[in-house]
Amino acid sequence: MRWLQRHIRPEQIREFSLLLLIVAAVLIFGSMIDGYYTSRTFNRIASSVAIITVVAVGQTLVVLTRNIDLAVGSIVGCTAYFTGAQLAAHHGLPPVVAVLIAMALGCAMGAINGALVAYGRVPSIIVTLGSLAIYRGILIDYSGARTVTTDSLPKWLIDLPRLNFITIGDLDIRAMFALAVGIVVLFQIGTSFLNVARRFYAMGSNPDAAELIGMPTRQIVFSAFVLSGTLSGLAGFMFLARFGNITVEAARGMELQVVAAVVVGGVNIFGGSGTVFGAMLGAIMIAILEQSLFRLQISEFWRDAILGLLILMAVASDAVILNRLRAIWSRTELKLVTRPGTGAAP
Amino acid sequence: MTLPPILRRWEALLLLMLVVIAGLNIVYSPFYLGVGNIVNLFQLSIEKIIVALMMTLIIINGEIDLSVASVMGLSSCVTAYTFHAGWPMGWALTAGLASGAVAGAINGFWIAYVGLPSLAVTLAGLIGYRGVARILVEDRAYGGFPEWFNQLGQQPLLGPLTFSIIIFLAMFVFMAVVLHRSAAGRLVYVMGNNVQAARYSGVRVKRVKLLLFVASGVVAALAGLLYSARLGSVRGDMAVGFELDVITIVLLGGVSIFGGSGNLLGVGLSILVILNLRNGMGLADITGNTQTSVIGALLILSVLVPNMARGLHSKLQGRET
Amino acid sequence: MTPATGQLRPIDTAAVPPVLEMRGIAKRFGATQALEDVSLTLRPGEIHALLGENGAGKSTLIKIMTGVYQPDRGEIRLAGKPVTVGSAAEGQIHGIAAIYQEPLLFPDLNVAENIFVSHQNRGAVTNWRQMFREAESILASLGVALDVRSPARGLTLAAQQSVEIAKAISLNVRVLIMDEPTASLSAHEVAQLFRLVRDLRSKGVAILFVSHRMEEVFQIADTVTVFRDGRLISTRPAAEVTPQKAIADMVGREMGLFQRRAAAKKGEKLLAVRGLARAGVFEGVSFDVHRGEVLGFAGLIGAGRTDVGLALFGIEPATSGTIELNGAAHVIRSPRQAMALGIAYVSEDRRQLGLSLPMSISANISLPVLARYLSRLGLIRTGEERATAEAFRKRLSIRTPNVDLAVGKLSGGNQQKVMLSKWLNTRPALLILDEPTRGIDVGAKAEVHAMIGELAAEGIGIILISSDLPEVLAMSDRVLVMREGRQMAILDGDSATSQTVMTAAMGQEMAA
Amino acid sequence: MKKILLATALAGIVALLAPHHAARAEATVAPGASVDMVLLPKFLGILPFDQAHQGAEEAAKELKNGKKLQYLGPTPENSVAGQIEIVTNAATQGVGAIMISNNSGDQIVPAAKAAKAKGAKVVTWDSQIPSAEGEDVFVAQVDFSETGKVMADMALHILGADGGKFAILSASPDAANQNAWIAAMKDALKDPKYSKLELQGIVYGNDQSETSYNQALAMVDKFPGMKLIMAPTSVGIVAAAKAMQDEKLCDKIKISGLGVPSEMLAYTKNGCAPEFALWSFVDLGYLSYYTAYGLATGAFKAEAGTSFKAGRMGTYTITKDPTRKAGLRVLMGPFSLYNKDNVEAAAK
Repeated sequence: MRWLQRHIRPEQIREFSLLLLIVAAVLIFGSMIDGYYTSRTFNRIASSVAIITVVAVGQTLVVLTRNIDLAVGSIVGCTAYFTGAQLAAHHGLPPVVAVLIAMALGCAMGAINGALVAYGRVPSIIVTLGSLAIYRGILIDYSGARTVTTDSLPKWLIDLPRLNFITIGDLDIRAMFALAVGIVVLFQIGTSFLNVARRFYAMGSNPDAAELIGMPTRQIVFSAFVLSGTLSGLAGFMFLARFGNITVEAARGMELQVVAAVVVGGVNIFGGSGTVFGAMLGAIMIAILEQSLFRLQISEFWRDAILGLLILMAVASDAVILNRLRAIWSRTELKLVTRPGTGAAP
Repeated sequence: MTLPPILRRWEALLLLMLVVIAGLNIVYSPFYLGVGNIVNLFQLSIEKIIVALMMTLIIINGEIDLSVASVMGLSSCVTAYTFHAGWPMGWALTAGLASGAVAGAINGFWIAYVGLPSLAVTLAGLIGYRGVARILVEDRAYGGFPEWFNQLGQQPLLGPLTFSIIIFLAMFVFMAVVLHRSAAGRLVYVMGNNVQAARYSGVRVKRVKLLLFVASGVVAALAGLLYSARLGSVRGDMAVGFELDVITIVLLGGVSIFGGSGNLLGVGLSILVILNLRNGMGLADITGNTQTSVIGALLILSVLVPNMARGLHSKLQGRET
Repeated sequence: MTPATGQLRPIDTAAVPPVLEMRGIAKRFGATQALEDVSLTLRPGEIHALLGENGAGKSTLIKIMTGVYQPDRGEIRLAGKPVTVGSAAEGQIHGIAAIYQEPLLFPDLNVAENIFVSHQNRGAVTNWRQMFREAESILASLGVALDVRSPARGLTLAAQQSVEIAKAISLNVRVLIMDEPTASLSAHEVAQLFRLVRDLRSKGVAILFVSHRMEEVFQIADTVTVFRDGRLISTRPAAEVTPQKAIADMVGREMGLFQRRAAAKKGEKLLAVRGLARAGVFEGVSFDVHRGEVLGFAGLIGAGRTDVGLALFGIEPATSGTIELNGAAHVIRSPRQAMALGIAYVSEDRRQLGLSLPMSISANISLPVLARYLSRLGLIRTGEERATAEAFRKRLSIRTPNVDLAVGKLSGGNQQKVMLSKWLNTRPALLILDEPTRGIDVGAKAEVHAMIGELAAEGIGIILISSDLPEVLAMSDRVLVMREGRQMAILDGDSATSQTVMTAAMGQEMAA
Repeated sequence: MKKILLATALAGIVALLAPHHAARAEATVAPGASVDMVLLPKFLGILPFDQAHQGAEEAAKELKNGKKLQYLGPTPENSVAGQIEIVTNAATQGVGAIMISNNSGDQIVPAAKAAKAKGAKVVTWDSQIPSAEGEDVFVAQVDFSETGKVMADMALHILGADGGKFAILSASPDAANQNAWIAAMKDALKDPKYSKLELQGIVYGNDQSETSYNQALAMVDKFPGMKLIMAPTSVGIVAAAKAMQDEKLCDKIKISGLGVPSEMLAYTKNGCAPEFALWSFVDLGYLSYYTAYGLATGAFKAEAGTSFKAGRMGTYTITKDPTRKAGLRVLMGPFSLYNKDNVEAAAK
């Protein structure tokens, strides 16, 4: 027990508990739905998770710094549409360039948000509530009500969602899912080991202290928004590839899905703690609930009510478990501290 | 920071915006000053601004309620469903209000007694309560309410004022008194500033928080019923997405999203600013997406410009901030 | 306490070239001249105490040294060369670090990372294994047993302080500024801290030490500088100063250290506690409090004194044992109930647990008994509220232009007086004071002490929880000593000395 | 866009849908009047509504209206409240006619009534006011009960004589026209002719591409044995087709419904969506404008039996709306059915 307590923190157990919840959910649904354990179920969940996850990674960084980015849905929609329009007009555009266009556009939109929050000192919820409306408004005007259609897009893009990264037995791991997982791994490692990225945690944990020890707090917040925008841009590209038909409505309301994933994934909404891996688990949890509920033979109209309930349960059980663990941990810590200097006391 | 104190006040800025917008409206639209138009200006957003009053208290308390629009839908659907199941209208309306109280109590329980973040709980409520409304009405639309109900929502009751507008005005006064003069209002602020200090002062913080969310549910339910009366019929998508407009109004009113500060005067002015802006743009034939973009920009600029002015000012004073 | 250990190793400060020189520093904020022509010299291996009341300019000087503020005039020389310290980061590069009264840790980062987080050149990648190892070895050298992997959230103030010191050590500082580092430490912890500080001194670090506790200053300092009203009043070797002299410099007049409170007439029994316990936190606490009596609670930080207070006040209710008030048994489950029984608890943490800083003085004072100020319609009678606040302002001489001012704008001492007013306003029979003088200056401290005496004389029973041992000894009729959640002894006024209390607090059982 | 009438088994039905010709004297619409007119789509940013706008502008030019046509719409998330606001503001400004593609069901009624009380003519197009209150006339693109038959016929045609299971992917549960069409289809299915067709359920994609796409995929799992997805929404049908194509399910599950040829081209050609239907939104806008202009200038009244000439589209008659309990309609028609033979030409 002591060893466990030394090496595993409650925060890690939180992710583990979410993982357990996911396994439990899969087992429960598996017993209720015929033919649940198929590669198709996996693919459904994996592909619907892929895009949300990429956005949720960016959102996690923003939330870590005690901010929130509600503009992500609009950024995904704008980049999907704009990149789609460019590809429709210039079929010869190399894939890499298309991805870069999407990311650059997302980056620019994120940078505007970030500049307003970090340097304009406007609370992030106000900035992103505003830019949520503004970006969408610009898209509606820019689009001229046209829809980007699948057949106007180059073939490589249309085939992208079906591209397999690797096939294990029955299981096709699609490239887009692999990409999302890759990004999670990259950012998980980055936020664990890169000193620059650890600043997101420090900044969100205690902004005053961060300022006092000379961290560039504004730059940190700014870069969180830029990364969130850039990842949303990448997600916009993935969105374009997956859905092909992009209207001005694209990804409307995605911000709520993303925030839900981040919250269920155990990222503290008040900053400072949580991981991108947790956010991905949150996205997976919600996708499993959504996809599985649909397949149960219940009315279409019951889904939202049950989904709301399950999200609440996920958050609540997670919080209760975590509180218990924290209490156990801090009790032992208290004992440690009440005997300060046991090692060297005279 | 040696700006004249009056200009430092958020409310002064809002008042200035209001004067400019109203001035432009008067100059550019001959229809603006009509009594009918002024009534319409309120009437078209009346439910949102009623909910905004209660949301002000919730945000000052340091919480947020994202589920209000879904509760509006829920109460409408409960009322419509029970009415069509043969209940008398009075009981159906009571059921609608009760559904709001229950929804608010559920939110409040998880937030106050279990300690979950309100953002997460009410996000689940946003999805879940809408879901319950959907279960009740499915793809149907319910109309055929008693004539008095529809008239209450649509016809003037007192002079040019409709029932909803009277409710709003009464609630505004009531909320202003509650928030700024009553013990309850004091506790809302104290808890928003420092919930621990409140607890250590013997404030029953859990109970206050629970009651606030119940009140929020009831007010949202009331607004939903007023909305049904105004529209004369009920569907499952009643008031979808209203929460963003409501929160926008409150934040533009100078209420800090972190709780503890803000007042109803600011929110009242913010309501007037947004309503007049929308009305003016509507009369100028400016479409929906431009309207929301303009309000989005206004929201950002209203915080950014004073910030920059302050920054510039202190730079001119030769001091670092 | 013998204020002599600091002078055991006198050094010839003039012989060593200074590491840091501040020359003619001035700083103005709006209408306030925070610092005027201040010159201060720190030498390697010197512990330099900085004394002054709150608002005397100590904090501003520290912030200029660490690069948080820029001086309007004057220069800073480091090892003889003029430098500008543009930011805290630059300060660190120059080898200047500060430890504050309230440690500035990152609660979500673990202990090790907190120690190394401000290292500018720790490379791009965190080597956790190495970091844990180094953190452990630094903490071990400090004689502190802390889990370096645990997040800083939930650490006690003393533990946080140790982390801050470890941080400074890891930075290889040349100048270490300690701004009231002992304010939240108990005597034992202070002793341990001083061992560390002397250790640093022998390594040639210059230490600027700010404290309100006079006996500590004279225990450890080599040089004493006194500030008043933004000016440097005197800098003298510690051996040439007495506490009385220093205080005279600070306040501009002579003043005694702690006046021993004249014992009030003991009234009838007010509170009887028997076998009180809260599972896993404290147990077996039994004591009486009489009207007009001050019962001191002494012990180390974390010994469970505050927890007993919280149990009596119903915040963290006791799980077993009995509480009798005026002869009637009560089970106290909530602060409201405790207040109804006439118990008031003045928290140790006025910023987090005590006051609503952005709200007015009068609103804070009326908060616990708001019901008293309601009209028949349920509205607050603000006039009456203000009148109450005015009365307390006079009675406790709270220094403020008016009672509508936000509490957050007051100095620490005045905030503490507002806290006291707030709870006196509940007209308590039993007043629990938890660290009532932590972090406030000498003048305010004396005022609070006088107030305690007055209240006891009025017949209020007082429980005084304090880590400031001389304070407990001077103020209390009897002293209850706790250690690791258990009651060790109750010492009578005469038998309570620093010797006996410390012995009990360190774990030697004694007969009560 | 070119319409092609198919001379298939549907020819008979299509004939029924053709314009009714003058029973009474035909009113002529005089150009040159100055009438403020507002064209109100369900929301902005969707192609069919822009096509309708284009048609209305064409009519405005022909009729030499001295006032500019206002094309005003709400944003999609604010459609109901936005439509009510626009109608109310238009009434305040005293416009002559408002043309509404109603997304608000009967909830628009009070606002529409108020507008009528202020003297505006209220013409609905594309999507009607279910109770017909507050509405002068509805310009119906096609006969709604026929829509049900057309969808049933397409389903039978695609699935063959043996029939099979199918499910519907609709817009939102609150879309009045979609609900009317689905109800009509359920009615039509009672005909023994369609006895082999089994409707498994209705699912909603909220007229959002991604939701519709995900719903279409989920339908595959939810409805075992499903052979066809019928999507009476231009957004849903494309999304469903793409979903089936992406999952390589086009052999097993076909797509049909109402769609825009330019968006459906690829799927019709590769066999994912062998057959679908639509009408011309340009014409719908054109006809709506003529109707509203005629009513507002007093050229004719909104009464059953009135005929009028609508420019290039010929003569139309106002009749009682047989698909609603009350209300008048102008029936445009006809359906155009698209398959791999004609879709390419229509997509141009």
